[in-house]
Amino acid sequence: EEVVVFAAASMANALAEIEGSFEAATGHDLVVSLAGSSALARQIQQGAPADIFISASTDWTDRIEGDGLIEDGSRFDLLGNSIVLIAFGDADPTEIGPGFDLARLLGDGRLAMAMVDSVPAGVYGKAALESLGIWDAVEPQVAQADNVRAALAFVATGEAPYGIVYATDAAAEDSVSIVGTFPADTHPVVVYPVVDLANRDTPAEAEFLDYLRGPEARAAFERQGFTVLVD
Amino acid sequence: MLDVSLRHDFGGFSLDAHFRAPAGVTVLFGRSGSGKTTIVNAVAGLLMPDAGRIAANDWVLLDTDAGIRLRPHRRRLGYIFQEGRLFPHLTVRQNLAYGAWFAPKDAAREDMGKVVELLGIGHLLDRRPGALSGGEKSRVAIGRALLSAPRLILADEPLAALDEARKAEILPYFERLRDEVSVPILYVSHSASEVARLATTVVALDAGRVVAQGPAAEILGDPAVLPTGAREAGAVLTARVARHHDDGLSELDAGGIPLFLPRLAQVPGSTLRIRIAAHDVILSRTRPEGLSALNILPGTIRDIRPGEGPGAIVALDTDAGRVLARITRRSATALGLEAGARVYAIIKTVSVAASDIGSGSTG
Amino acid sequence: MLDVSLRHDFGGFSLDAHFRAPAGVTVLFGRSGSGKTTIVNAVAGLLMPDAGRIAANDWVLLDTDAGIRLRPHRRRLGYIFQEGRLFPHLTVRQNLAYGAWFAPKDAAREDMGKVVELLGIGHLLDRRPGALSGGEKSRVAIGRALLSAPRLILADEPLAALDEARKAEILPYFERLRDEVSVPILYVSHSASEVARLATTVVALDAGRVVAQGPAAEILGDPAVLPTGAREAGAVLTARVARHHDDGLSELDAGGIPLFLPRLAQVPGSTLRIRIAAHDVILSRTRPEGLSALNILPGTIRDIRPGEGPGAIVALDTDAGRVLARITRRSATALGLEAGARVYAIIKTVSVAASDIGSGSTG
Amino acid sequence: MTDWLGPEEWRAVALSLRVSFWATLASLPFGIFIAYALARWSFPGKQILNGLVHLPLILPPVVTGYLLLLLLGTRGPIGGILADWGIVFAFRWTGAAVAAAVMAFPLMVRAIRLSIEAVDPKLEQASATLGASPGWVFLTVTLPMALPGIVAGTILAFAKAMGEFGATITFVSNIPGQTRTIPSAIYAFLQVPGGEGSAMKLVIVSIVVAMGALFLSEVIGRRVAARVGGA
Amino acid sequence: MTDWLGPEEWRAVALSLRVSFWATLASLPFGIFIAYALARWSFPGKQILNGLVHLPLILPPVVTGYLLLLLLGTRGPIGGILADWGIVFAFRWTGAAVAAAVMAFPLMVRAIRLSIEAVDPKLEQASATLGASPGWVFLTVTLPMALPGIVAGTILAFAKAMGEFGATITFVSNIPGQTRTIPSAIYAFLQVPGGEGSAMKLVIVSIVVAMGALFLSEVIGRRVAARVGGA
Ligand SMILES: Nc1ncnc2c1ncn2[C@@H]1O[C@H](COP(=O)(O)OP(=O)(O)OP(=O)(O)O)[C@@H](O)[C@H]1O
Ligand SMILES: Nc1ncnc2c1ncn2[C@@H]1O[C@H](COP(=O)(O)OP(=O)(O)OP(=O)(O)O)[C@@H](O)[C@H]1O
Ligand SMILES: [Mg+2]
Ligand SMILES: [Mg+2]
Repeated sequence: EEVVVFAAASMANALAEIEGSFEAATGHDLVVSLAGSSALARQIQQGAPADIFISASTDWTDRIEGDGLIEDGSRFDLLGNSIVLIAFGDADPTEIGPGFDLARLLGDGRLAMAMVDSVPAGVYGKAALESLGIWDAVEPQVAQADNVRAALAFVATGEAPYGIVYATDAAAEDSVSIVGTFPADTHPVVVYPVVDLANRDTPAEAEFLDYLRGPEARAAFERQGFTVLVD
Repeated sequence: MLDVSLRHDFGGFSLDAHFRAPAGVTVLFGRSGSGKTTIVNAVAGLLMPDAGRIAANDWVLLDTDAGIRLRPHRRRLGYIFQEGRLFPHLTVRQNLAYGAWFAPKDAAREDMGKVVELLGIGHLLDRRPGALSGGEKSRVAIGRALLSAPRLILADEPLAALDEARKAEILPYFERLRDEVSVPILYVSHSASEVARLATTVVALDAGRVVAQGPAAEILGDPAVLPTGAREAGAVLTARVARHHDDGLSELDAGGIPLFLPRLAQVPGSTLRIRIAAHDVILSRTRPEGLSALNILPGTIRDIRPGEGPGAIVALDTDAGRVLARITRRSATALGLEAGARVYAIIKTVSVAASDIGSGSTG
Repeated sequence: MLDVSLRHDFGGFSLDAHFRAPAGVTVLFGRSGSGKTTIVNAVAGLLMPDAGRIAANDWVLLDTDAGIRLRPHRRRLGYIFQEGRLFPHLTVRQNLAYGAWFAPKDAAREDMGKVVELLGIGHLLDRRPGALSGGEKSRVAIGRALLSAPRLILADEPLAALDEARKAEILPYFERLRDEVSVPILYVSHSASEVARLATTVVALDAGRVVAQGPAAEILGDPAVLPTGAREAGAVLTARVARHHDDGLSELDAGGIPLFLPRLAQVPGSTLRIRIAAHDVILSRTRPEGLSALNILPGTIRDIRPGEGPGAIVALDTDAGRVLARITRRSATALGLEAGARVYAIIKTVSVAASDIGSGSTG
Repeated sequence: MTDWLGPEEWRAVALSLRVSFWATLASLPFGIFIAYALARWSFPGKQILNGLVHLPLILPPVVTGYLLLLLLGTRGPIGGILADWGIVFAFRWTGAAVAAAVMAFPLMVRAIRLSIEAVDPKLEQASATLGASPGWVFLTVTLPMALPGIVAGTILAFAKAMGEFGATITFVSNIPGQTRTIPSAIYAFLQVPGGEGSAMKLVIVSIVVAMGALFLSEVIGRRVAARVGGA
Repeated sequence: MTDWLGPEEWRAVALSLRVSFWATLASLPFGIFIAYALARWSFPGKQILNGLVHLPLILPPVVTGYLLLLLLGTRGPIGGILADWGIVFAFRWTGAAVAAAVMAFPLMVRAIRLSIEAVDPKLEQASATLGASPGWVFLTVTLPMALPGIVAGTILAFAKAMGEFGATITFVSNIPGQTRTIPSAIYAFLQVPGGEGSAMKLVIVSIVVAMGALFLSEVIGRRVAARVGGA
């Protein structure tokens, strides 16, 4: 049987691993469509044949839920992530806290972020900077990318000296180093909510949702640097 | 029957031409820019005149008043364009065959092989127009039009790019179309000898107006209406082939008077038209002796019209028909020529070029 | 001096032509497809022949052996193309002015106004080529080439699309270029009278080979080498204008013999070339009387060459020079003509067309 | 991934070829028709048609994809009607082909239109006098003479279809085997750490394919031009 | 947003116009040159040049943007050299123009090339015999005769530049006033639930602008064609 999962593109690696083991374990066929959460959500609104939706942010899930497109009670937060400040090349790790003078650090360089009003990583980053009281100082120097990976690329190529990305992305890139992690209380929690969509119901869906909570999935997610929020 | 009445304004040039021509070849004659191609385009349907009516044998192609405007492809024309307009992406063979695709299956059709041979383009069939010489293109364009089984042929200076020898080969073909196939032909030409041979009717144009029209003999005999001047004046005689002689001459009978011409292809008994250019005729008061010229026609002077410059056109009635002679006024005075005088017209056998002899027609 | 030696293979057509012509107008004469345009294109540099050498007055345009291949724009040519090739995006005026932009500032330059008037294109200056008639395009193309201050003029059938009257107006202009401006001219033509008037040298081509070359008088006098046949044979006489008469005739002196021609523009004393077509000459054993023909030249028969068909070409030496007469063999026999016999050549005044009279030259 | 490319990637390559091929082929008749109409006719609304054709070029691809989703989705006004007839584009490879075709259409039309405009109307007139009705004139003169532009336009459209991403992923998502074309696969790879290598391989494949098509079109174009060469 | 469009949006519109205008204008000479070379010369590597020109069409825009970042970034092989001369593209509107130009280039070249190929070489020959050197032949015959295609290519490129998103944001990010073009702004709106309305306004603006350009090009094209009309 086929299970169609619409998932935020940043989960590609983890889902690729899980797909293999899930199919081997259950004999079902897992089909994963990876795109930006907004695109996926809109497609679901337009009747996409998806069974499961894993978003990178809560607001699109809220929207789907508001439209009555999800199975009641099926929503749960699967993964968490943290956001970090990265620098091109080697950098001294610093504690990020109130009074952190990011503006001085930047000089006239750019701070690469995902879009601060629309892409989740950017929204979280902006919230963190605001709660630290340094947003206004650095705002003119923010270079916004359409996704986290593009923001990372700016730093990785040295185009921007600093950037704010997910910890999962920062870990895998050799040419950047993590300056510091934004304290979890400076921004809304980074969560990846999972929902079962209310179009059709098959046993396979349930099996997959269970599998996501299971140990194999946990291991796969953790290998990619995610925090698994279910137990 | 071709009935054409057109008004069109180009801004800078206005056409206002009306003529009605009997069956056969209607030649449009006139200087460069006088509107010949414009008329032909209107007949072809490529130009929509401001107002007008065009009919061929009661078949109305255009009547702006009645709102009839036949589309070009319904007119079944063989248009030989002044600039060739061969299809560059097709071979010569395909160009030639093009019109036949669209002709009704039962249309009278020329034989491809025959036309190809006539035009001398057999060795070019597999080439594309890009690799043809100027004259070769003209010939293919002629072939393409002839092979489309047309109900009306439009020929816009079809022979201009050809040498005399090739012209002499192709002209008889148009005559055959006129006489045997009886396709009406609207023909544009600058050449008086082409006109004389082919024309049933000549329409002389100047600046978009018809300045004269009528049978070829009449128009060509009147230097005043000839747009190209007195140089082209001449008479057209009708004669019957009497016999062919062994020394390469053919003897004709023109109203009882023998005429000797270079050997003709026509069989004895057939009727011919012969153009005698006025400048080729010498007049004598006495029957001349010891001259190399073989044809001597006695006649009576009908009138003497002063021509341009030092010349005069003497029209004389002979048993063979009206003959024109262009001589100097000085000679006319010296010989004491006047209306009613008896004179002899002397015409060299070889003065009558092959291109001036056409096979018989209604003209 | 024009020195051309070319070999080129098109596959299906091979050109192997060599000729050397003195200053003046060199006319390429030959049937359609004989290679005329190909030669002109090679001289222009538009066709790179397989091998060859082209030089004009020691100025080497091409020498494949020496590796010299002057690019077309360095050749300073006025090429009048067979197909016009006007620039469609430029007005007539801009087309005419085009060549002058690139000519050296000190080059001898024709006057625009004069050329425009000569060609009768004054009213077309602001139009684009798309709105011109066929003959108008030809005339603009001629003007464009003439106004580019060329060192060599290439004219590929420049007058083919024009009527006789217009031709007669434009021909003298080429003569002037030849005689006064002394631009070498390579001229393609099918018309014997154009050839006779203009040619210093005639190069007769057939199937890509030079079959005859020499002074115009010589080539045109030999029907055997004339690709277009005996019809075009004729003699070229040189004469001096003696006086103009009041009755519209001009009297010329050709080696002491008076010739009467329709009024000429040249002043008394100037020298002319006159083509006397062989088919326009009548021979008589006795001095004829009472004839309308004004010009009678006594002479001695030099030889009689049988021509094509029933004709023969009689060459006779007169005081005016060599005159050719094309008569029937029957007449020759009847008159008992043979080499050495004394005869009179009779030439009508009006037989000599304006297009057959050229202003004097080295020919 | 035992091989140079894994089976997933080969599927993407095969799909991209199929999508681009059909997108190009199916839009060609429309492209020729509209190009001809724009080149030779004048009719009310011509400028609007012209604008509509160009729209996909002007709009960000995401917007085009979104509009397609709204119009042709199973709940869309057109998609709904088509769905009743059993024609479904949403989340099928056919939908990917539609997206690619729409995005490539302006390029195709422009190229063909330019070539049609370059055909000398005098030749079309000559054809008409020889008895060819407008349809035959088009088929026997205009079309063959415009062939270089048609080939160019087709190949341009094919190349564009091969590279189309934004509209495709927004309209039909990124479902392996159905709508995951090469660009979508590249996107997925680029969204996760360490995916660059795999992405590069797919980039190379698409370059090779497109260069092949381009080379072919040059050869055809040269042959056609040689035939038509010089009037 | 007191007005119909907020100041932010107007900035994006102004920037898009500036970027597209300069992208088109600056690439025009190159476009004409390369189109001419491809149309009329044969030289070794011609197919490679042709392929290179088409590359941005074939590759997903993100990849093109990424390659631009690698090449033209301040630390890139070309960007480094340019930076020494004081020419910096990164995060500047000039970089956005470069990205737009690169993406639009294949369209421009194709259109111009087709038009140049349609110019009868016999007219160029005639020009040469009249003394025009190859450069003058080009300027006085080829160029004016190819004008319809040049206009078409230019407008096509302008339209494409107005719609360019993927490569631009990947190469120069999304900095208000510097690199936030209309498409970037639209994208940002579309990322958040409920942003469709604001996005639509910008979509309308870009449609209006591009239609205006298109209409202009039609008028120019018709005038040019009327001049050249019929040889
Ligand atoms: N590109 C080509 N490829 C093959 N054959 C050609 C090519 N161009 C010309 N020819 C052939 O070469 C021969 C000579 O052509 P050319 O144009 O020189 O003739 P021409 O003497 O000018 O004839 P015309 O009086 O008809 O213009 C012709 O038979 C023609 O078919
Ligand atoms: N499209 C046009 N716009 C304006 N004037 C035109 C147009 N086409 C032709 N003319 C003018 O109309 C007149 C007649 O042209 P037409 O082509 O009928 O002449 P023609 O008698 O065929 O001359 P030719 O013997 O030179 O071919 C010319 O003066 C020409 O300049
Ligand atoms: Mg005409
Ligand atoms: Mg020729």
